[in-house]
Amino acid sequence: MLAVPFSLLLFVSNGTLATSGNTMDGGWQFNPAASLLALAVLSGPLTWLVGRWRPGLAWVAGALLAGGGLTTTIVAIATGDSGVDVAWAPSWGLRLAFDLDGLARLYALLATGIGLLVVIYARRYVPLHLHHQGRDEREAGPFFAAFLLFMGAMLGLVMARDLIALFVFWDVTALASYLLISYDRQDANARASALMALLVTGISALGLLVAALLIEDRYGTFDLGAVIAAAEAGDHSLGLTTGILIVSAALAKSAQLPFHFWLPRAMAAPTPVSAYLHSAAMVAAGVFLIGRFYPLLATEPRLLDGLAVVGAGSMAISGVLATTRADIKQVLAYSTISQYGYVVLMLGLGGQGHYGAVAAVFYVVAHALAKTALFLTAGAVTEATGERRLDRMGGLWRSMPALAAGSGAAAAGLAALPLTVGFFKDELFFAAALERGPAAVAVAVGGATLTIVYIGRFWGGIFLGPRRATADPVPLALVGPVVVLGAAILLTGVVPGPVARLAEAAAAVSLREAMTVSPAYHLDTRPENLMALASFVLGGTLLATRRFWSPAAMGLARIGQRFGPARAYGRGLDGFERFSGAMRRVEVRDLRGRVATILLPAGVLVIIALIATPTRDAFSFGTIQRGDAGLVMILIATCGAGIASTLPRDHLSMALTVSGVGYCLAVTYALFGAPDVALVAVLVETMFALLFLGMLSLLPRRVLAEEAAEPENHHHGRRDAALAVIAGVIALVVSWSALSRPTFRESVAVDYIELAPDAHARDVVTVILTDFRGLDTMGEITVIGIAMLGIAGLLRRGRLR
Amino acid sequence: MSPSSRYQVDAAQSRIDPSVTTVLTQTVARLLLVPIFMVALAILVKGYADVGDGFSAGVVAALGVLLQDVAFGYRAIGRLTIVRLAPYGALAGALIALGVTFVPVLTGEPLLRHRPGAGEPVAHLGALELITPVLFDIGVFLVVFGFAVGVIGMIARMHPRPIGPSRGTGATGGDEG
Amino acid sequence: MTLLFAVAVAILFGSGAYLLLKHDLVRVVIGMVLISNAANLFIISAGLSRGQAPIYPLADGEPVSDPLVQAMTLTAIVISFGVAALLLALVYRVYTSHLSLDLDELAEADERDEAVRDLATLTGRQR
Amino acid sequence: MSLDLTVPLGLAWFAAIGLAFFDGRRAWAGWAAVAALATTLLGTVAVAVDVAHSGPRSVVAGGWPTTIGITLEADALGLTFALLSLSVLLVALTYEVVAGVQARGFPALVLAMATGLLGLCLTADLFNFYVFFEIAMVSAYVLTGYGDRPHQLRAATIFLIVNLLGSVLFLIAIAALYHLTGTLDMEQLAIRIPIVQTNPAILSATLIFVAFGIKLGLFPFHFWLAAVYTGTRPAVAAILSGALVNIGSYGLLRIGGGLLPRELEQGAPVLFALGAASILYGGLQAISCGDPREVLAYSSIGQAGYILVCLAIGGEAGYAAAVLFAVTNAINKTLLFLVVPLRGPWVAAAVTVGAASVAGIPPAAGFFGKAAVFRSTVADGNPAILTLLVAGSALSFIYMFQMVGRQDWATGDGVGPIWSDSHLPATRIIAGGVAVVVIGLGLWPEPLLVLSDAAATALIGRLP
Repeated sequence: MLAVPFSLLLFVSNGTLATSGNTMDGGWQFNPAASLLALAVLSGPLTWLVGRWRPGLAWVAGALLAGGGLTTTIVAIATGDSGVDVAWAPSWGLRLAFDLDGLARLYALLATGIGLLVVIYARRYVPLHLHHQGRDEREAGPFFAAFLLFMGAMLGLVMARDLIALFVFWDVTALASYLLISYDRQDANARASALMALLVTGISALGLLVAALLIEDRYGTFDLGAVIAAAEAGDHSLGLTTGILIVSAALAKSAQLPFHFWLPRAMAAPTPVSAYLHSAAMVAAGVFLIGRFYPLLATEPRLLDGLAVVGAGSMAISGVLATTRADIKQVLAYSTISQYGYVVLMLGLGGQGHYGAVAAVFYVVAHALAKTALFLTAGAVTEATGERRLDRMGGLWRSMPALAAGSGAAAAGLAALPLTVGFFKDELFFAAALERGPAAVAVAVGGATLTIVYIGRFWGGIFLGPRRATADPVPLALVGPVVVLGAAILLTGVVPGPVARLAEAAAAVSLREAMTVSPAYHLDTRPENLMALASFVLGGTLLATRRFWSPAAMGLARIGQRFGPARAYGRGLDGFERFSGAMRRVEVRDLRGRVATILLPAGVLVIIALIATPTRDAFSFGTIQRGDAGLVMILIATCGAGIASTLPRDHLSMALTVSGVGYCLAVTYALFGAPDVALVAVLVETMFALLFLGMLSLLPRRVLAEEAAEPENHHHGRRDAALAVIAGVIALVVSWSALSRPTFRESVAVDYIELAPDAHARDVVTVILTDFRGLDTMGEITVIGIAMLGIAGLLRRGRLR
Repeated sequence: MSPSSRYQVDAAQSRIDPSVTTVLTQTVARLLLVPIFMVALAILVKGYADVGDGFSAGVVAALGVLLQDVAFGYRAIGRLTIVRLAPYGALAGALIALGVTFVPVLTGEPLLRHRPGAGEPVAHLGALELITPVLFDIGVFLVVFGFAVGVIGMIARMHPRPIGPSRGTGATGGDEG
Repeated sequence: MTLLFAVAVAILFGSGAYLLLKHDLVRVVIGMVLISNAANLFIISAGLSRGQAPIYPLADGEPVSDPLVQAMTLTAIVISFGVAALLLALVYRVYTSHLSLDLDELAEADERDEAVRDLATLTGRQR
Repeated sequence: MSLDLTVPLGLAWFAAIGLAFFDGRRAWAGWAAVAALATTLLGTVAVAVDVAHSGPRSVVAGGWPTTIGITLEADALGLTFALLSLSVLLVALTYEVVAGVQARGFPALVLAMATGLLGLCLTADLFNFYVFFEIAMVSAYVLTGYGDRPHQLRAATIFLIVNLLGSVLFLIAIAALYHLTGTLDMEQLAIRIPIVQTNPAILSATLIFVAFGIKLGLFPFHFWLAAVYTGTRPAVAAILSGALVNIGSYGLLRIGGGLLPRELEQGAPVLFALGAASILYGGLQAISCGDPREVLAYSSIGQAGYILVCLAIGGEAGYAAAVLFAVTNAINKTLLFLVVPLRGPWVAAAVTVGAASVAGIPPAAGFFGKAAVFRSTVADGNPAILTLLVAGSALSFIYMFQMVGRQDWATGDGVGPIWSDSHLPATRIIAGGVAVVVIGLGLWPEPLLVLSDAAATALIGRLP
């Protein structure tokens, strides 16, 4: 990981950092995009190194980096667009092209701001967590490293303009979330959950990669800006396949149906992780991606309709499920799915000229504030009481008033009560729905109602009612961030302008046109207000009558467990494992099988090759000349000896027959006009026979006799014969086919014969061996030397003498 | 009981019976050694003019040494100095051949550039031409001879000592030297 | 002649392959030797000309045997010799460590090892 | 004056034989081997730099005319694989020297393998290719048994016999090609083969394919691979999977793509089918393996399929992708085989990096290997193959991260056994260094991309 700062230094020192958007000219100027990019790449590794050096300081590094990021983002919001554009991999036309535009600024603000709060919270939470699990406190270092890695990846992701760079950061978020969810390594459930999150988000991300490559194939560039420009110029449309791939990746990340199941499982992570990844960052990345590709996706209206359907479905189903969960973090997890269902629905509703995209980003901000606070509350409450189930808590407002107040504001924000920023998120949502007609309106009111029900149940279940658990005092650091967030929700509920400006700037990037929204309280009977009122009344009623309908909701939850995609995932993985296990059992494990599985497919390939090519005139029988009688005889003898060597039972006669083959071959070579080869063949055959007998003499005769006498399995016998025939056929077909061809007119052999006298020799073969092709001989004796080393190693532990 | 020690008992029972060696064969073997080396030398030297080269010469010479094993038994040849040093001879031979191959590179010529070059006059020493390919061939000879003799020697030293009062060094490969 | 050479190569190769499939390691070694022999015979028969030995003085008008395939065969013979010797030593070493030359028994030893490994490494399936 | 391209070869060769004289278990011998190999690598880098500036260089052994003497030629393709193989060998050798060499011949054998692989990448002569190939293979046979445990000996037996069969097939194919064309020089062969009748040419090509398929561990020729990779010591497994495997990919590229392009094209459907089978088979097998080394072994089978698919796609893009994938795959496997037996915080990080790289998750180098394969498939416009690759990639996610999740790499407390005989911090530093390289190449992939493009161009440019 050291290479990270190094490579960054490399391109910074090249002086090629291009800046844009800043007004000052001349001299060095502060480039927020470049600073954030540096943070994006360095945060994780730096924190890791600090953690390795002084585990106790890891959180300080994390807080400083997150704080720096936050400051930079705020500066960027004040100064406007900036960017970085450096060559990265010119061979592929890749550039480190990063734009800190409106969309990026909004998500960067969330990532760094909430990141900072969570780091401060985690500073106390993580040591406590480790303490409960009996782990070493020094293990906090890796936690902050992975956390900051995640934050960095988010920063890089939101700024990336180059599709490959975007994908890189996209996948790093998946990897970082894997590390964070599996932080409790000894917990098998945590590891399985981390794997699930990685598989769902990582495999769907492959679609994004393929989409990026398809886009490059179609538009000839990885630069998103250029692609969008080309698409707007009407050159090409995106293509439905590409669009579906992008949207699937985004929906999987945002935990929408049917990919939603990983998110509740991911609650196995320590609570600060849940607070950050699964409310403000990881799931936000999905809708961010849709926002980023919005101009392209909008070229395919069917995609947007699909988004709306998926969003509405996720919102409804997880909303209902959220009302049935007992574990407080599970309630929040399903709530997140449902809330992002809203966002996706809004994005689906909001094409050109519509409110949806603005509403969506506004919603993301409001939701992030509220949901983080609620998760942090859940963590603090669990820390104080040791409980995670709603039915074992209650009445905690007395012992934890500050927490109750902070999270009350957050719950109100999520429930869209007036005087919170949440009210406006729903107002915009309703406005977007109104543009699309009654069906959308009904869905919107239903969604808002569900939100009120489950969040009311959550907050009320913890803080109101009879007291069922005792709360130990919790450190201030676990309460402070909740209070800060609650205050922020109330503040922006009174002064929503800044949030609206941020949302407008972000939406302008998606919609490619400026949109203005002016959230304000209107005490009149405009439809939005009526819808809000309806949802309050409905929600309140449902909350009061929970006893009557909750069995039905539980039933739905059970059906979901029975037939839902989580089940499919589990079964799929099980199936893979079983299938794999079955394959392992049939995997060939003995040497003979291994040889057979080479001969058989090789035979099949040879036959295919034979059939696929014209065989007419390909084979000739050749002519037997007058002088060839001896050669014919000796070849027949060779064949006989070859077959004979497979027959004997005992090893000694086998050795003798195989030597016979060798000597027959030597005679063949001699008759062939190759006396050198014949000489060597005879000598080598003799030498090998000596070695063979020497080796046999080392083996006990009893073992040899037993081995030789042991009968071969009858079934094997037939198989062996068949495979031997196949092997013979391979050799026959290949050698006959090659030998049948009249040879090329000019052959290098003629040159060798002519040149031999020049090399001071009369024996052409020898001169080839020592001169023309001496390198072969050099190699050959090297092989002999290596074999000698090997034999020494095997027989004498390497000793040569 | 470890595998190797169990094996030793088996192998000891199955060793070649030393009584097959007789005084006559021993004498013949000794006497044959010199002519065999002569033949090997001839094959090596004449390689450029006639059948044969360093490789066959090496095998012939090795067979000559190994004839001793028929005569004296495996254990005896395991103790011969020439057998013990043979592997180093093989490596030295490889170094010689490698030298012939790569020394020309040092002078900026292509590898394996032999001296004297094509068409240049050659000094003779009897039938022997003084050209670098001969040196190369000597390297090959040494490698092959060293390999064959060395490996047989290794096998020979694997043979366990005869049952009964033992003499000599007979090692069984399992222990460190 | 062409077919005869091809058949001889095929028979040697086939016999070698047949021995490779036996459970006795010594037979496997012999099989390897036969297969190498088949390849060497094929290289020689792949020569582009057949006739007198390529040693000067050459008789005029008579074809000369292809010297290149002879050189190739020599190299191949030597390499296969070295490897066969190595294989022999390996077989011997396998015997001393398993006290068996039977491939079935070696496969059983493999399975035992694997069972031990699986027990030791499969700690908790992830779902 | 520029460095002669045979100097590194000679260096490695001298060192291999020179070191064989001495006991490699002594520390000085080990470090001498490391120094020799490092010098060889540096020399090869110097040659590569030279070639990058002034084009391919060649030399004919003995100063004879081409086709008479053996031509050695340094071009981008050969040098890419040479650099890769030498680097992997250097890392593995250093690792083992640090951990303590256990056999007398180990350093010499590694250098011998370096000689073989370097020669193989430099030679432009088909039979000479076989000879260097045998040098590398014989060293590998001996190295597989390194450690001398019963299972290592069994692995060596399997490895030797199966690969010897492959070598014989290759040898037969070479002889057949010589008979058909009357030359062994690759350049001449490439010119003459198109004139040869298809039937014998494609039969020889089939044998060559089988031979390299065995080396590469392609389905269905892979059955030796898992036992061997699992049985050998970590450094040897790294050598086999990171260096020796290059023979397969380089051979298929050089001989398939460079000499027999027509036959390669004719065989494309078969290559696609076998590639697909390999990807799915390796991936599926790897899922249920408990032993990380076995996971890696089956993963290698799957990865071989990717290379085959790239070859089948062919063209400059396909070959470049094959080179890139082969390079990243070799580095990944080296890293993982070396790091899997160790434990510690650095190890946990390195294992994650390696797993991410195999699964193709950025910013690990493996991402660009995967992306290159995907990209060439997208350009080829074959949705079925693209789907297959995505499926294979998904499988690699599953088995790699199941492997990561099964053990506690940071502490090793009670979870799984630790195989290493040595726990010296230095071995961890070496493994960590490879991990840094993997990340570094993932962050700055340009060298890899340039190299693979140049290699593909060199290959295509050679075609007549």
